Amino acid sequence: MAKIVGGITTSHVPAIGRAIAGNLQQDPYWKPFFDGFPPVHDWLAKVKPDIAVVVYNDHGLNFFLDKMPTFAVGAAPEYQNADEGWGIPTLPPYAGNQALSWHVINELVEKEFDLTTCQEMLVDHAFSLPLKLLWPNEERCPVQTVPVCINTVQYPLPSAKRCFKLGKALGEAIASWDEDLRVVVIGTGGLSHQLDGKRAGFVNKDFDLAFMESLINDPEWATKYSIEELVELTGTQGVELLMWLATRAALPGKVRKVHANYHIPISNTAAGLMVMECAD
Amino acid sequence: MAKIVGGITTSHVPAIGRAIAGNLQQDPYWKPFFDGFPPVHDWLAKVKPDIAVVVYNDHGLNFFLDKMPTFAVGAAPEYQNADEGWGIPTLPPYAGNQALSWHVINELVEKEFDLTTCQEMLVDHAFSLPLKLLWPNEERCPVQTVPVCINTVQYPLPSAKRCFKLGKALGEAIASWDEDLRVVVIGTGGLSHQLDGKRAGFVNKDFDLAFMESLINDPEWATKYSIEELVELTGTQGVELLMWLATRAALPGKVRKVHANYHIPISNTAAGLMVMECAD
Amino acid sequence: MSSVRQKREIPGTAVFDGDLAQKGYALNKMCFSFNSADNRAEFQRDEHAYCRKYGLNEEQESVIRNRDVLGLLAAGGNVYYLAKFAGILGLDVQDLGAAQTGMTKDEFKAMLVAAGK
Amino acid sequence: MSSVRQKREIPGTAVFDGDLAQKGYALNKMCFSFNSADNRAEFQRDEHAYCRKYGLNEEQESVIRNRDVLGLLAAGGNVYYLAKFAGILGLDVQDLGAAQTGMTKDEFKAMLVAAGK
Ligand SMILES: [Fe+3]
Ligand SMILES: [Fe+3]
Repeated sequence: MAKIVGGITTSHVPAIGRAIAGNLQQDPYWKPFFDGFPPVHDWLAKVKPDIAVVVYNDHGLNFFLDKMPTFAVGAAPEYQNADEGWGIPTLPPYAGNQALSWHVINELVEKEFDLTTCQEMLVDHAFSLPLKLLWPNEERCPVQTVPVCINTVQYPLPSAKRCFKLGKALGEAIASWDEDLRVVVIGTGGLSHQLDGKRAGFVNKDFDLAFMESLINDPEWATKYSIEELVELTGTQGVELLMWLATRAALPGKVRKVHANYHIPISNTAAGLMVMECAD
Repeated sequence: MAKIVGGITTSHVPAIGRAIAGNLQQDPYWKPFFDGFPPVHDWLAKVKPDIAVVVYNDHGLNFFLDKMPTFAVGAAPEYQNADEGWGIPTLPPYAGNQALSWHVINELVEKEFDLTTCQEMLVDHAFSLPLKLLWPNEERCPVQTVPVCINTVQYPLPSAKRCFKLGKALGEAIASWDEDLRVVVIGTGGLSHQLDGKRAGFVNKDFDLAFMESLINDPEWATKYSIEELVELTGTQGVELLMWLATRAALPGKVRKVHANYHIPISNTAAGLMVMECAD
Repeated sequence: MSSVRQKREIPGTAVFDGDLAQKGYALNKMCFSFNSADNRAEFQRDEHAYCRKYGLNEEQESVIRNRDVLGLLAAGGNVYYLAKFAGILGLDVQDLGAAQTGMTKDEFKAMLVAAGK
Repeated sequence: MSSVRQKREIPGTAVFDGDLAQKGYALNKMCFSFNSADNRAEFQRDEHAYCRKYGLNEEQESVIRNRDVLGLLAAGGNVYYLAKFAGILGLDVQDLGAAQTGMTKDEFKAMLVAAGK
C-alpha cells in the first residue's frame, strides 16, 4: 500500500522564480526565505518520496473563466510549465503518475467530490517553484507528480470546511492505493497577502503564526472561518492558505512539526514554510 | 420569489435535428415521436415559463478530456450552438440569465457542490434540440436559459445519488431566487440506448417504463443503482437518465404527471418524454 | 497499473474509464478536432499527416484507416468523439451499430423496431 | 440584478465575484491572452485594435490606456489576469501595490518590511 510520509507547505510567488534565475539566494532580501529550505532538503533525503501530490491554485495559466473548476485533478503523463506573461523562466516538464491520478479521481468522485479531470494540463509557478525550492539541484524534478488544483480566482470559492474534506478524502485515496510508494503531499500558497485594492500590501503575522500552529495541534481550526472572513483576516490572496489546510487534512492522524520558517516580506507576501511528518 | 412550474424530460438525438430540418415530423418513422409534443406545447402555453434551467450532457462540443467537469453551470449572457461534426443545422443562440446563473452557482457551491463555472459555453444538440422541440415555431427560443451540464463522457460519472442531490439543491436554489420568475426545469437524455460495443442497439423498455413511473411516485428509486448497474440496465448512453433524475429532484414536493410519451426507436434510442407539474 | 476496485463486467460493453481514456487520448483529441469543418477537410486531404499531427500510435492510425469501429473503441476511442469521425464518413449511429454487431443496417434497424414491441 | 445573500464589506477589498466577473469578462479574456508572447507583441503594436478585438467597452479601454490599476479592478479586472498586463509594462506586484495605495514603491516596500517586525 502507498504510504504518506508527510506534508510540506510553502508560499509561492513568481518573484521566487526571478530570484532563483538570478542566483539571489544569499542576497540579504532573499536569504531569510531561502535559508528555510535546507532542513526540508534533509528531511526529503531521509523520507525519500516517490511521488508528490501537489495541492496548488492556478493563476490564469491553465484555467480561464470559460471553464473554471472548483477542484481539478491532473491525469496526464507529463505536465508542462509555460509562459505566464510575467517573464519568469519556464521550468522543465514534470512526470505524472497516471495510475495514482485515476485512483484518486475514482475515489474522490465516489465520495461525491465533483472533480474536473485534466488529461492535459499546464502547471504554473504555484506548482513549479515549490518543487524547484524542494529539489533545487536537479535539472528535472526527481519525483512523479499528481496535481490537485483548488480555485481561488473566481468566487464562490470552496469553503475552508470543504477544502478540509477534500484533503481528508485525498489522503484516504492515496493511502488506499495498492502500490508500495512513498507519497509526500505538498501544499502551496499564502500566507497572508493582498495584491489588489486599496488594502494592497496587507499582511497579518499574528493570524499566520496561529494558523501554522493550528495545523499541528488543531488542524480543523481554520475551518470555522468563512471565505470572506479569511479574506478579511489574511488578504485576497491570503486565502491560498486553503492549500495548506487541504494538505494537512490529507495527512492521516497526528503529525510532528519537523521544521517551520516564516518571513515577511517576499514580494508582497508573508512567506511561510512547514514540514509535517506523519506520526506512525 | 421564483417559482418552479414543473419539469419536462425528453430524449435528445442528433437525428432529431435532421428530421426537423427535413420536415419529417409526419413521416411514419418520426410521427410517433413528434406526436408526443403538442400536449407539451399546450402545457407550456398554460404555465408560461420565463426561464428554462436545462440539465443536459455535452457530447464533445464544449468540453474535452483536458478539462472534463463532473458538473458545469453556465453563467454567460448568451450560449451559442455550433458545428458538432455530424452535419445537423446550427440553431440560433440562446439568451442566458446571468443573475439566476450566479445565484444558482453561489448556492450550490455553498452546499458543497464543486462546480465548474462557464462564463462562455457552447451548447450542443442535447441543449438545442429539446428547446426546439418545445418551441418549434419560434425563430429563437423565447425563454432565457441556465445550462447545467452533467458528465456522461468520462468515467467516473457522478452517481445517481449525487445527481439527485444536485437536482434537489438546484431546485432549492431556484426557489430561493428573489425575482418573480416562472422557471421550468428541463432534463434531456436517455432513455435506454447503447451506441458503442458489441451490445450496440440495446434498449430496455421495461426498465424505462418503470423509471418513468418512479419519477412520479418514488423519485429516489433509481438512486439505488450504481452507475455500472445503470449502464448494464439501460446501455452506455442510457445512463443519460441522470438528467431526468436531477430534473425530477429539482421539483419540490409531489408532482402530477401531465403527459408522457414513449417510443422505440428513434435512431438507436428509446425515446421518452414526460411533463411533470409541481403540485402546489 | 494496479487498481483497488474490481471493475464490473458488462457483456458487450466497455465503459470509458481512466484506462481507456489514457490509452485513447491522442485519438480522441483528433476526433474532437473534427468539430471544425476546416479540420475535417484537412484530415480528408491527408489522413496520414493529420494522424501524425495528433500523435496517433500505429494501432490507432490503422483502425482509423480501416474504419474499424470495434478497433477504434479498443484503441481507447470514446464513442462521442468517434461519432464525429463517423460524420466525416457520412455514417450515422445506425451504421456504427450495424458495423459493431455484424448485422446489415436493415437488420440492425429491424432489431430496434422489434425491441419496441 | 437582485441577490439573496448580503455581501460582506471588507475595507479596501473587493472579492472577484459573479458581478465583477460578468462585468470584466472581455477585459480578463484579453489579459488571459497575454500568456502568449505573440499576443503581447500584437497588443503592443496596436493597443486600440487589440482592445477592440476582445470587445472591451470604453471604460475598460480607457483604464487600460491609463494604466489605472484601481480603475481596472473596478471595471471587472481580476488581479491574476491583470498581473499579466502589468508584466507587459514591466511592472511587478509591488509597483501595483504602490499605485493602488498612493505610496511610492519604496514606501510600499517599507510598509511590508515594517509589518514583519
Ligand atoms: Fe498565488
Ligand atoms: Fe446523448
